[in-house]
Amino acid sequence: MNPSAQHQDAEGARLGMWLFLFSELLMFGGLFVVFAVYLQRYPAQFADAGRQLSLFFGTGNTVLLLTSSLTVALAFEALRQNRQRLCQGLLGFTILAAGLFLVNKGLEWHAKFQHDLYPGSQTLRQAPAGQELFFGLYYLTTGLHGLHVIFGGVILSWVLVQVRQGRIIATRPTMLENGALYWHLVDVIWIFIFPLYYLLL
Amino acid sequence: MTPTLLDTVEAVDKVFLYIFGISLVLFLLITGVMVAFAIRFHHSRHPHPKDVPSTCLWLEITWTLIPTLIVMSMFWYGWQGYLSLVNVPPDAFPIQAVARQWSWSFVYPSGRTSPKLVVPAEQPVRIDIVSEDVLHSLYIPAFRIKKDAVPGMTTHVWFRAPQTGSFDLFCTEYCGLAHASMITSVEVLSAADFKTWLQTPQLAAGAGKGRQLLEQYGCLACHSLDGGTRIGPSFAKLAEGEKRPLAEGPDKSVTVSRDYLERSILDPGNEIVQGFSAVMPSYRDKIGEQDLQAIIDFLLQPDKDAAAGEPRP
Amino acid sequence: MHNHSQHCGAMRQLIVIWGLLLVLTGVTVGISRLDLGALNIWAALGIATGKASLVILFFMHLKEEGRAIGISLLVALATLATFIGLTFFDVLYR
Amino acid sequence: MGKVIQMGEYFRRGFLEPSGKQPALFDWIFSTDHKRIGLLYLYSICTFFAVGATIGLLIRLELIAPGRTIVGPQIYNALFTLHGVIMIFLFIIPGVPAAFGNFLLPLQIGARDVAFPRLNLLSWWLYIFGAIMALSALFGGGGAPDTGWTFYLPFAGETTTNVSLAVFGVFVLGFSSILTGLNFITTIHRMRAPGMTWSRLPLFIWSLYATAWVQVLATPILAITLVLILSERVLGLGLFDAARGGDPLMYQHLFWIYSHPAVYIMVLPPMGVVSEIIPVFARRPIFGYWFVAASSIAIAAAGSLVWGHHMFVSGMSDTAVLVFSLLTFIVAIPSAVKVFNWVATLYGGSIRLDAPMLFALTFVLLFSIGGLTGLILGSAATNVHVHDTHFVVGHFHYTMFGGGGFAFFAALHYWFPKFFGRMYNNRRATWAWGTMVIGFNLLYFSMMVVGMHGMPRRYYDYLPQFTHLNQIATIGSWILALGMALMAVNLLIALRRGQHVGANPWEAATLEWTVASPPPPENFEELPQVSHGPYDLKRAGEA
Ligand code: HEA
Ligand code: HEA
Ligand code: HEC
Ligand code: CUA
Ligand SMILES: [Cu+2]
Repeated sequence: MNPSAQHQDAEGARLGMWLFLFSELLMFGGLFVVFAVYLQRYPAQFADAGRQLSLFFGTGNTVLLLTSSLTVALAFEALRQNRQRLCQGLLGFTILAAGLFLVNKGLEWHAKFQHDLYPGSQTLRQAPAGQELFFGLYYLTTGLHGLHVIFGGVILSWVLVQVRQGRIIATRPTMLENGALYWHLVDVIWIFIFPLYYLLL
Repeated sequence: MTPTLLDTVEAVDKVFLYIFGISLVLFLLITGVMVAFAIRFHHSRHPHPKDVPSTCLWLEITWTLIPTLIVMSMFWYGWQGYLSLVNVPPDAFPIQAVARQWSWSFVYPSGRTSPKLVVPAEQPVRIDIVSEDVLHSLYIPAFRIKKDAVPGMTTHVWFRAPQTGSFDLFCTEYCGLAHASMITSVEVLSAADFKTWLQTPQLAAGAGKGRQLLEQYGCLACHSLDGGTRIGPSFAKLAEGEKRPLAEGPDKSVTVSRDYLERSILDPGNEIVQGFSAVMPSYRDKIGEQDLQAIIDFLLQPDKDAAAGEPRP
Repeated sequence: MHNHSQHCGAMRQLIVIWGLLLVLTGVTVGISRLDLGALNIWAALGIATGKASLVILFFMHLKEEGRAIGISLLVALATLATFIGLTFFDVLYR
Repeated sequence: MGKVIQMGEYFRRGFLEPSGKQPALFDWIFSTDHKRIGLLYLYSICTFFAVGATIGLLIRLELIAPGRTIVGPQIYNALFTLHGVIMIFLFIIPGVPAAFGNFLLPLQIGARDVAFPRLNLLSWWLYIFGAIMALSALFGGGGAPDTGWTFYLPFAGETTTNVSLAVFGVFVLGFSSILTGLNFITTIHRMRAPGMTWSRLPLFIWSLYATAWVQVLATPILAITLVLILSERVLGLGLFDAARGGDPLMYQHLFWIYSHPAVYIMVLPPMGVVSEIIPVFARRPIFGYWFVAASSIAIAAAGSLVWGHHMFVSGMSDTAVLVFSLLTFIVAIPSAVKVFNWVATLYGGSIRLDAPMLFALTFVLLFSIGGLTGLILGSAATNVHVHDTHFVVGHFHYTMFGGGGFAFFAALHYWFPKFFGRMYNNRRATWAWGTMVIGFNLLYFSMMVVGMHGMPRRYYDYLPQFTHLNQIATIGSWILALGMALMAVNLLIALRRGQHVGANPWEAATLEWTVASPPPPENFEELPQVSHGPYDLKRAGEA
């Protein structure tokens, strides 16, 4: 008898994951509280600042994340259907999308830095207060989100390895399922970041 | 009765007595019943538990509803009292309080400034509070008033002192090293005395001016004039040509000169005097050139305490 | 167990949802280019909520979960909403 | 030892026995057994508590007379900051839930472990890691943090002390707390033994359940708040800097959105402990089971809405003062319901005043004092006078120490025989209790009075008129320390030499008393089939 016998409870594992996602949601929620307050205080300056973000990168990344969200959901479906190769391919694509998202984000930040738009930069110091606050929040929020993308990518890579090694299978899909849930959360949060930061008028 | 007709002390104390009275009765009741049960039903006296029901809807409803009513009355009474504290009587005399690490200065409509809060008796005064650096809080226990000084905001309190006297004024929002010494006093003068005080011109020229500026800019919170060491070195012994050992090393030192004093005030992060730490804020952009020169003039004077003229109340 | 056509149905459903999400993304970009005043932000948030609901219900299979998770999701969202709401009692009336 | 351990033998060995396969220390710090993790928490929490309490004594010593007594302002400011951080984040928040909750949750619901044993171990490691990080802030170059446990900006953004390190440590501690919370919720939902319906759940479990929700939903706000402090210090974003358009009050909102609910993380599990102990020692089922259970949920819910009462004089809008004052009073109602039901449980009982019961009843009294003074703070008018004075300090020591702390000691005395299979000396425990009660009230009651007279908190120096009361408080702190030392010695002796006890020394009816003391590694040889409520004392010892 093994004293630390693993307790297999797929539904319990999912419940735990959801609870974790709630806490992630509230963590970003704290940033949204601050955003809401400052948006209310400086609507025009927030809009001015928002216009300086690149709609191209924003929309592109949105499409990328939505698609990767689809592929990871499909990967789970494929696993359920015992189509291991398809599952691996879809997972691979998702991870690739995560990477691409980060590359885009990097390019976008780089461009901003080029335009002297970063915390404490000369331009921002001279800009109206609301713009500086906007960019402060922008870097913080997208930075934190970017960290989640990295974590998500790492988790999914690990899941991919486990699928390859046959440790995640149709009857024991929990790891893939929870990894996918995490990835969807990253997507859901971006769904809110996108209009709030990129589409202000 | 409009709430503003109450004095601040009355407004707070009535609510306090109300809540405290009810709480005391409830507490004694609960303790009494608990102790009584513990004695009456102690196992030595009552070896077998009674078989009484262990739930009773009516009781539960009663002891939910009654506390609800009690606390709602407490809330409402407290809110009324609070309104008295924030609704300033229209005839209140306006004074501005400037908080900074770690001193207060009070600015009067006439432009006169004072490190103590001087107010007339019997007349309501309104104090508008601002902060130059971090959070502080203006607290006068005798009048039950308190409000934070928040950078970027003006907050206010009001009170009416019924008679002349001297009362404590504290900073109650933690603001760093010398938070505990950010204390001054309220001096309540009779209406006539207050009028005279207001009109007495502040020492305007010469040495008196320098000393007054030190007060105004809060230097004296950290520097004494009598040789005592506070957060910073005393100004008493400061004299041209003197050597100052610096914290950087045993052999580093600097000679006191106009230039050094200017650097010390505008750029205090460098050339830290031995035995002290770099906590002095920079006064660049805060002190005008004229005032700066006046301060330095004063600091280089040999006998500062005498030169400063008599201290005000 | 499910049979094969059900499985294909599941995948097709996911793809349809994805299509919807892309359409909604287009809509939200489009609307943001119109000047609706204060409505803009509410429209943006409304659409975002719709998109998030799609992801949560279908991609994250909330539809198939028991009640516990659904209810607790609502609790979490309500909590966040009250945090924001109560903060505005200060911010709006200061 | 043979390769195959007989099942029966395996279940006769308590979980404390070493496995013999690796160094004993590894047996513990890598164990996923919830009981061992519970004890790991217990030991670490007690250690940090001893450190925090010693700092408390130093604070009191400095305050014995006006002026500088033993330390100067810089060190004093660091002392109360550290005292606050240790007591809040290392002692009272994890105190009852992580130590006793971990040990008892699976036992009380009839499970073999928590839902995620490895995550549980990770929580403990994060706790230790965060604690070390927060404490190492003491020694770094900048000097110990001097912000108070509230880390108010803008000061916390400007001070040159090691605030960032401490803040990061607290961030890690927050994670540990979230993981414990989600583990408990999942366990309670998924792992109850057959027959353990929600209406048969012990009230301690109900309180843990309510607490866990607060941990999961409020702690993330603390995390982001700390990130914001770091971003202010490291990146200079200026989000709360008035000169750059930010709003310093927003920081306070964020901080209290977590930290007020946190006070219910501190007090709900203790309330659960008291709800377990009172029925057992009164030999009566708890009065109004459903109301006590529901009030835990109500406190957790309403308690999440009142944070603004820490900001009545902060410059917040008057409308917000109105709303938050109203909501604050609402929290008092479920607390009152709990107190009345506890007292009613005593009626008609056959009361034994053993040490756990004494501590539990003292909890009720001290918490009542703390709570009732909370009403004075919650009322907008009176708050203005006493805010940030020693009155508040008195209030929160009554609730946290008189409430949380005394319940922690009650739990320690109640479950000690279950944890270790040995009993302490009850007479000595009673003496310790009496000394502590006297010292405690001398200490904190004088603090409240001196606060009413207007002595501000976080003052290392004070005006002469406050001297007498401060001296009484300091003397009280020594009496209290004496009592605590006696208690500690008593328990330590019992650990080694206490009399062996059987499975159910108190004749209680919850499931943990149906297994051996100390319990076997997997708790239940066979999962119990629960057939009665947790306070059905006539069937004590049956499943
Ligand atoms: C365990 C911790 C704990 C608990 C349980 C509480 C409980 C309560 N607290 Fe306290 N509080 C703190 C810990 C706690 N507090 C801390 C740490 C601070 C300061 C933080 C800092 O600034 O550093 C603080 C500060 C604080 C303030 C801000 C003070 C200030 O800085 O200005 C306020 C204001 O409203 C307040 C109110 C309350 C209220 C109304 C309750 C209520 O929940 C109390 C409810 C209980 C009762 C009412 C008593 C029991 C009932 C009866 C005896 C029956 C009869 C009662 C009625 C009929 C009403 N608390
Ligand atoms: C649970 C929380 C908790 C506990 C238990 C305590 C315990 C004590 N605290 Fe508390 N205190 C806080 C939480 C707590 N404190 C907080 C949050 C603050 C605010 C900080 C801030 O402003 O930022 C504060 C602030 C604070 C102040 C105000 C400082 C100021 O504003 O200027 C003072 C002043 O007297 C004080 C004193 C004490 C004392 C004397 C004890 C004593 O009761 C300690 C006595 C106990 C002992 C001496 C124990 C001896 C024990 C042993 C020898 C062995 C133990 C072993 C086992 C248990 C097995 N504390
Ligand atoms: C927050 C406390 C504080 C305040 C307020 C403060 N100082 Fe200082 N000051 C110090 C400290 C500490 C030192 C020693 C360390 C250093 O050299 O920076 C110092 C050093 C000095 C010196 C060099 C003294 C010497 O003996 O060489 C001068 C001159 C000086 N301060 C002037 C002023 C003036 C003028 C003001 C007000 C306009 C002022 N200070 C306000 C804390 C303060
Ligand atoms: Cu200024 Cu405290
Ligand atoms: Cu609170």
